[in-house]
Amino acid sequence: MDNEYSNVISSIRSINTDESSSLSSNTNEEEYNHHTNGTEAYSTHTNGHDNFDEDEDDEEEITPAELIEKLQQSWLNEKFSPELLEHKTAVVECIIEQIKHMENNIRSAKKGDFRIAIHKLELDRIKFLLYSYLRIRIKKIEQFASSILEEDNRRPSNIRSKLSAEEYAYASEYLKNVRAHLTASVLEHLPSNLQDLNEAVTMPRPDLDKFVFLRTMDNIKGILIDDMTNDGRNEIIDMDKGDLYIMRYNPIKSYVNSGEVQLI
Amino acid sequence: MQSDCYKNGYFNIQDIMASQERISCKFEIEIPNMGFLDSSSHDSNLKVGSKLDLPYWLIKAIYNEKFKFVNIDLPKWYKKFYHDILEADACVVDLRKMGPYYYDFGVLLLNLVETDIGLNIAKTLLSCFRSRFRRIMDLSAQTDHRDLYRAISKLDYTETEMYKAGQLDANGFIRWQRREFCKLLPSIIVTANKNKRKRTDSNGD
Amino acid sequence: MVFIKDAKKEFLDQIINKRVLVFVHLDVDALCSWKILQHLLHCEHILYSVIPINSKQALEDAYNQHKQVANNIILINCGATLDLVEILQPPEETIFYLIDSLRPLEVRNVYNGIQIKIIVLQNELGIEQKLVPEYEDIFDEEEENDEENEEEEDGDENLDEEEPERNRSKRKRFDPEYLEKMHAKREWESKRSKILFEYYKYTYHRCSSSLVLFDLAWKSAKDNNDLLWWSIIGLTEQLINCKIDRDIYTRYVVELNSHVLRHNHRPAVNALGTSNTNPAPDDVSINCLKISHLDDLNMVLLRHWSILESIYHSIDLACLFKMWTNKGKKKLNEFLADLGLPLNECKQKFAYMDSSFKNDFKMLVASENIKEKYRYDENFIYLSTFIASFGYTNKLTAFDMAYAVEALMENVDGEKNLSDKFIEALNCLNRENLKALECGIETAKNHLKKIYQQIQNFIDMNQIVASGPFLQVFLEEGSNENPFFSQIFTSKKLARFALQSYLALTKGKKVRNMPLIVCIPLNESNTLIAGVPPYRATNNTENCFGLAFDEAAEKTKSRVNFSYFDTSIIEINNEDKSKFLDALVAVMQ
Amino acid sequence: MDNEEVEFIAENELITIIPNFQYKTFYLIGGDIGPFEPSVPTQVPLWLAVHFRQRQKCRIECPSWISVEKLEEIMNNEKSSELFTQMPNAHYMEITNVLLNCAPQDIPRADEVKTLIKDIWDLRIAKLRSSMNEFIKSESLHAKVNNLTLLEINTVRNLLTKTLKELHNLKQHVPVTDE
Repeated sequence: MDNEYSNVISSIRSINTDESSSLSSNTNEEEYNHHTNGTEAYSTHTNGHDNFDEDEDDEEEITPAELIEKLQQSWLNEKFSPELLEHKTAVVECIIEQIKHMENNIRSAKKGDFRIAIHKLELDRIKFLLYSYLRIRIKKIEQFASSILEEDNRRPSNIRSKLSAEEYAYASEYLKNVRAHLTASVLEHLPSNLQDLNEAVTMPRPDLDKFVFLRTMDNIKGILIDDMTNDGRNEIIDMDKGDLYIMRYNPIKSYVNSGEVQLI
Repeated sequence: MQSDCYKNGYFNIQDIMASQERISCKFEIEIPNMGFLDSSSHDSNLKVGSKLDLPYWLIKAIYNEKFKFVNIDLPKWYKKFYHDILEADACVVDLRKMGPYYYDFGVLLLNLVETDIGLNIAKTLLSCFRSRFRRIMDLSAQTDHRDLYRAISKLDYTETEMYKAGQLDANGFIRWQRREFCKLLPSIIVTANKNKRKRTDSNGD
Repeated sequence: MVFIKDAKKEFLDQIINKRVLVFVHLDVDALCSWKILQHLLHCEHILYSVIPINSKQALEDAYNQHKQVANNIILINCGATLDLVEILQPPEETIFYLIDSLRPLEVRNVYNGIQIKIIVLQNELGIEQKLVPEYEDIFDEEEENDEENEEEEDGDENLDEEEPERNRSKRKRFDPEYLEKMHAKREWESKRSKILFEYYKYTYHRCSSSLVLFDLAWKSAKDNNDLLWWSIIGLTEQLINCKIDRDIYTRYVVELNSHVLRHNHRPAVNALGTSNTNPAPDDVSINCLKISHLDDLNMVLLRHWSILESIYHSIDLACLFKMWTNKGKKKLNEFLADLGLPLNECKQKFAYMDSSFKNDFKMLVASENIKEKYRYDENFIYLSTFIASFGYTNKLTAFDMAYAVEALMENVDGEKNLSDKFIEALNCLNRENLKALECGIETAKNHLKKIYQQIQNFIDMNQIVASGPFLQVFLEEGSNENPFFSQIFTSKKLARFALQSYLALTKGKKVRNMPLIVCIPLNESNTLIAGVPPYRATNNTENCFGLAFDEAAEKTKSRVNFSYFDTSIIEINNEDKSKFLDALVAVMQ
Repeated sequence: MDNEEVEFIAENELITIIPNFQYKTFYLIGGDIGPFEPSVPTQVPLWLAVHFRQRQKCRIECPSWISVEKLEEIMNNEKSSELFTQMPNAHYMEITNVLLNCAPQDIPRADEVKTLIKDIWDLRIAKLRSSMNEFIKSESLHAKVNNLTLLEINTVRNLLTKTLKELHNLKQHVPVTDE
């Protein structure tokens, strides 16, 4: 039975890159056969910036272990940043694929197999990460539905939307229901001139001045901070690799998306 | 500052309550048929010089540099006299008595007052907040808040929020150390209608 | 022969990926073995469901209810003496694994190779097999299959009532070869029934099932200190309920001691096991279980109440001083005075006595002059047992634990059903749950008080009366203690104490080796009768009442319900109680 | 963020165990777990080590830094240095807590280790609180907090972020120069 089990598992390693996700961990067959034991996952080359833009389909392998690492990082970022970050579609889809493979692999394995409990345990951990990540995003969408959608409509066509397809559908659906509910329950009974929801003022917006802890992943020069007092006196600081900081979210907003800064 | 007076959003209760605070002000001009506001006079319109306590949001909506229809009299907590007290030792002052929203209302007041008095208020608020922080941090580290009641009653609304956040951290750590998250407790719904289930059990067997 | 050779391979590995149904009898030894088995099942991720059982009827109902759940069924301390295949009519593929200390094993169980597997200690496999009669002289191949048969064996000779009915067949024609075959058959039959009679004559106990399971855990390298502690408690309970006698107990204690040293290689606790004056810098943290061997005083729950109370309620000492008479009480005070213990010290809780008395109390008790003055010897006053310390709580001996768990199991106040008692007793066993343990010890204390009080009544109104071959004692109708005394082990304990105290107080030689029967009215319609073997200092564990009750019931056709696994306890209808007892006298003659 | 989630992250740390069973490599998504030989130490993530330890399939080899001498040394530098010193492991508190709970027998002198860890923790938290106080009193609204572990951050996160938020609100109306 064991050999049958191992070639099933090797199918996980060589996930064929179907059209949806450019990210693939297709460590080819023969690399897998010479057992590289020890716990360091095989280090296939990954370029520094893991940009997962869909359109140009560069083949850059990333091992499942790094995949989980990325998921954990984006989970932490999403958890601490006040605003909705960019959706890591590639990572999420690849993780889902891995889980599916592992699950039908467990189903096919012999019932009393000693490894099943361990694989299940690991699957539960990864699922927890994934579900928590998606749940946090949905919570934010519900909180700032109108401002997210408004921003999404305003964005120029070449930048990717922050929301995944399903999230976009959910957000618009949610916003429609909230508006319908507010009008039905209150606004209808008010005199006509007050019936406008005037979302410009009342729309809840993410509070970008929230303070966050962060760790810099590599040296960053010239971050503008403290542009508070209106007489334009602001401070520029540099941060070197591996430092821990606590500061407002606003100054480092762009660095989080690009991965130079990791929220803790 | 696009909606400075609505700090964390339009529907934030704390802001709404803060802007409810009343300010006593003397009317500079006469306002036709608003006499009903001033209970002391029976005249239909509001005469010059009548003194009224108006809530902040009303004044904010109408009042601006050009149209000073009232003369604002600062609440006594924000006057010079109290600034010296706070300067002396902020920790013992009972901020809750001075209006539960001392800081928030103080910030809101800055919009109505001239810059120099405003600056003074803002500076006092800042130093008072800073000096009281240590006490709040130490208070919140104690997990049993029953015997702290006397100390907590001196905090204003914002400080109580900070105290609660500190409590959250402290309790979270204690619960983690006692590994209470390992115990899976039945959800309330189950325990709530436990007796109902028992009845079905009893007539079951 | 279907004893399991290697428990790990043939038992544990068989049920690895299957669902398992476990029936556990309600006694401390079974509870301890269940805790050990549960740990093993957890290690192997085996799905299980456990059901507490206290009578044969309960076993049948539970089995029928949960039949389809699993076809691997484990029975702990129940069912080994029943013909399971006959009673439960299991489907073909169900397999029963029996772990039971009660002997004699049902012959059909032993020889049913396919469906029933009996697990015993590996090194006792040989002895067990020799105990069971040979296959040939019980089952006769051609007799099973050829259906012709002649007259029934004589009634009383045939012992177990489930003997398959001989189907009647018409008599064959006479011819010499057939006659000669008939003669051989009859002679074989009588030999067979004699063997079976001899085999079923006495019910007795062998190695405790918790020890068997600990051995299994040890062989599969899954044993740890907790499992060892539970198997010690299981063994101690066997001694408390006189299932095994002292020398077998000491043999097993020596065996367990090797495991204890292996798991807790640390300096032994000091003599009295109370305070470890200079705590050796052992490296294990304080909140792990530490077990060590100790020769403790034969005084029940000594560390949990005063010396006086402890002596009152430990049966051997009470009989030694004849505590129920005033003379006895005076003798006890004199004994304590000899030991140099002021009376108010003895009335104080043992834990709070000042340490000077406490420490040398143990040595004093065994000093020479005291011993011959009160005529008792070393192994009367000392009992080798184990003591466990966990965290900063006070130390517990295996006896305290066994008493506490049993008290919780047989606790009558508060209408708790079987499974509540089962769970409560299990909680008391795991060491984190000190609250349950305290409550168990408290319950044990007032159980002992109740029994002492009842014995006092027996002696005062000398209700214990010798009638023919055995002594007899009746509890009066409707006393509110009856439900308490009608529990299985409490009734046996009451009977044993009554017998021992009676012997201590009366001179008569003839009465020396008489068994005793206690009759406890259950409700208006029937009473519980429990029989206890005659009290002999050494081996008083063999109980012949099982057989005797059988025959008496058959003779008098009285409505008797043999629902308990321990055949020496039966429930009988009130009307035919006297008729039954007379028949019993006849049988026992 | 709950402390349980911090512990969840800590459970990915690698730890050496001594298995008592024999099994070939198996391929988890998070990496390959080495072949198991009885009494041959191998590295596994902490969550797996605890899983095996509870099934009595292995003994946990105590990490090198969980020893009385090493911890005393850490304690002393922590006392002497003004700033936070570098901890031997980013999740030192969680790992010792998990190990002490599930396998106290595997850690030599477990009681002393427990007290030492608690002392180090209390020392750092006290230092953290006094530095928080100075930070609030200081002018700037950002600070470098090197060598702080995630659990320490988590125990002050709520209080510190909320306080700084309020401070930031108040400061918006006071030009820094006139302080």
